[in-house]
Amino acid sequence: MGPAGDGQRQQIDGTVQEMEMTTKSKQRVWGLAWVATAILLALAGYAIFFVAPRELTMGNIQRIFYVHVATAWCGFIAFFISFFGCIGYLASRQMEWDWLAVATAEVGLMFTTVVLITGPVWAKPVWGVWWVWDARLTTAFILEMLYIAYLLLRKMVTEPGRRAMISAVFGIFAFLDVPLCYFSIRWWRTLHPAPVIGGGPGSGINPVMWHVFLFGLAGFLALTVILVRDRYRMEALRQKISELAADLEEREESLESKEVTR
Amino acid sequence: MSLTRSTGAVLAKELKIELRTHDLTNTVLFFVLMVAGLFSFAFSPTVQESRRILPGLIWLAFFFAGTLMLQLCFVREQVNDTLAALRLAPIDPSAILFGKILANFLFLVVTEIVFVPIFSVFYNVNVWPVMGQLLLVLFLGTFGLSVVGTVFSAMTAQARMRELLLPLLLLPVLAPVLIAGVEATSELLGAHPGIGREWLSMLGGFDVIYVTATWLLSGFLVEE
Amino acid sequence: MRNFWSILAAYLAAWAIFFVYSATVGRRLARLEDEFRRLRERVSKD
Amino acid sequence: MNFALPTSLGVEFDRVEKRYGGLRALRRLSLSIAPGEFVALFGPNGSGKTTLLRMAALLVQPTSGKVRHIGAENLSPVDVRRRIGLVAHKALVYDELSARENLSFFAKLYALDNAEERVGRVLGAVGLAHRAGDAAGTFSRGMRQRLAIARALISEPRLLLFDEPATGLDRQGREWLEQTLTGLHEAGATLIMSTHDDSVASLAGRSIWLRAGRLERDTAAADAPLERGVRQ
Repeated sequence: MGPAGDGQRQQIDGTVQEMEMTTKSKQRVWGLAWVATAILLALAGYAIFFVAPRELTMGNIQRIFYVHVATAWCGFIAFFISFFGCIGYLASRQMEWDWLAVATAEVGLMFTTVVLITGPVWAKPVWGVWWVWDARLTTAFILEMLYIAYLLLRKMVTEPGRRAMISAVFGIFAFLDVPLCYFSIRWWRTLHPAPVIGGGPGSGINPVMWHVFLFGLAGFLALTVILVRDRYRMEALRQKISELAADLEEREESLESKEVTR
Repeated sequence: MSLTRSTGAVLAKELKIELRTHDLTNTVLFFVLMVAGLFSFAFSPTVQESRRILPGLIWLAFFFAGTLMLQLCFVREQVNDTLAALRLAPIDPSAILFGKILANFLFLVVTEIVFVPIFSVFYNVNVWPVMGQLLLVLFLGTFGLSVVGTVFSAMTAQARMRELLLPLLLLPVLAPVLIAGVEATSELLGAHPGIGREWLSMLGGFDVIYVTATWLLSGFLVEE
Repeated sequence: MRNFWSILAAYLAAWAIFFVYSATVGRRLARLEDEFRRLRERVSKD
Repeated sequence: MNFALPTSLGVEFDRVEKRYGGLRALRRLSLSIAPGEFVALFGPNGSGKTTLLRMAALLVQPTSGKVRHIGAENLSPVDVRRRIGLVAHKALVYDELSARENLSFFAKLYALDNAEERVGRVLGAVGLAHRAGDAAGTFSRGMRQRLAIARALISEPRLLLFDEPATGLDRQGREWLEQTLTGLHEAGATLIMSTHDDSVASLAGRSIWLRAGRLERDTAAADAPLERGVRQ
């Protein structure tokens, strides 16, 4: 291999060493973050059952609210970030934005699934039915469909640059749909309880409930952050692996051609 | 060259090809006719039931017919790589999309004008008194379908399993159009025909939002 | 406790989803790290 | 035919890289082609010739690096496009439309004045005047290639990119192609052409070999036939 090849190789070795040094300490930090989040979530579970008071009209079933609402918020925040990831990719064409968009979309989808499962379990004893096509439920359902479609689309396009671009466009189209969906269904029919937090006069909850809710929310937000980080790292590794594989292949090719010329 | 003129050129080209082959319109006409018949066999609804289910049936029939048709829209350009020829031309890339959107819209509109009376006959629902308003609602919804459908057709043209992918992407995004369209149609075919302002504005709003998004993102959509 | 089983089911489902998803992400990540390390060794060995 | 107005367009690739996933079609390739040059591109399949040509035509964006058009410093991107013509692998014409309709449609997209007359002239120049009204789908391989070249020439481009222009042409067609290429070159247009056809390639003033997305060799025309004999 010529001098250009050696230079390239040094560059690779340099980045490899650099990465090795940072990954060790970084891994430790993120390991700790995992443990802390797990403890936080366990404590939140305890607080929900044993600290929060019983709701007067709904009874214990109201305890689902803490998970249901907090995960809905996390899911929505994740999708919102994914929307910005899509815009960021189209504006800059930096793969990092695409990684952020897919990481948040997948984590958001996971949270929305939890919302869609806890919702009906709450609805059954309170409304008497598992499911109604109400504004929030339907919007959540369509959100789930939109982001499943987003992930399916990503599976069907193999070339990373093209995949990033197509899925960014779809991500933007999908997110624009959410307010339209919400309002169309709200005019159509609504049954879901009005927001307790930040609603009109007469709304508001017991301060203990509020604190338990915030505590739980903190746990879920922490979970969102570390899951997104891990999922993002997966995408980053995938690119590094394909680059390394391409380098290796190239090196083998040039070795072969050297032997041929000899 | 101005956006309107280049859009017009692309539209004229689409129409000329369609008039020569009739591929898209024939497929859609046949599909909608089959749905109209089969649905009647499957449920044999009474007149009252018809009045209730007809709005949903009309919209679903045109939605699926549109999805079927839109799949061909960009695949056609791949046969001789003509999309590259369009992209080489010194025109705004949104002209390529807008030309195709308008063409698809026209094909679907023609189908609707033909089929609304046929549905009316098959299901014994008198649509004549509200025909104008009904077509207005249908056109607004169809335009939204054409915009999003054409864009997604451009996106998926090079994907694996694009035939399965397009409906999966399209139908959830079109949910607001379906709800607003069906509701507005139900009101028109109901006992006291009237037209809900909010449904029209929902359909119009959908069209405006997605036309704007298409215009902004068109450069990326036709990229290789 | 009224509705005890509903609440329990909801919570178990939620925590199960969190756990399973985290585990799959962790496993996929570990596999990618492994592959990356293997390739890196091959690159520095050559 | 009097194609190509005085100012011609060159193209410069500056450390251009194009990746398709793990595959690297072009690897930090730098190359400059001056206005008015006639360049032949050689290289085995998959060496990056098509990507290079499509990049020069602004169809493909580089993953990194820059593509600049020499002589286009004061032009808007749309005006740069207006001055580029491409003859690609596929014909870039609509099978359902006739030869004349195809050319008229593209003339309209390029906003050319007296389009009808121009279409007639180009059809005559490529030897398709007698089949002008027939659908392009009914054409033989060689006639399609003639139509593809007509499509590229309709806007009188200053930078012409040919991807294997001789494919599908019979001997007579090749002679015609050689005459056309020489005419365009003499009229001052820049020509870049990938080819496997020796006699067509021998017209070029400069030969460039690509291998695995890299520049392997770049020589003046005099050495070309000898080099080709060794390499291919």
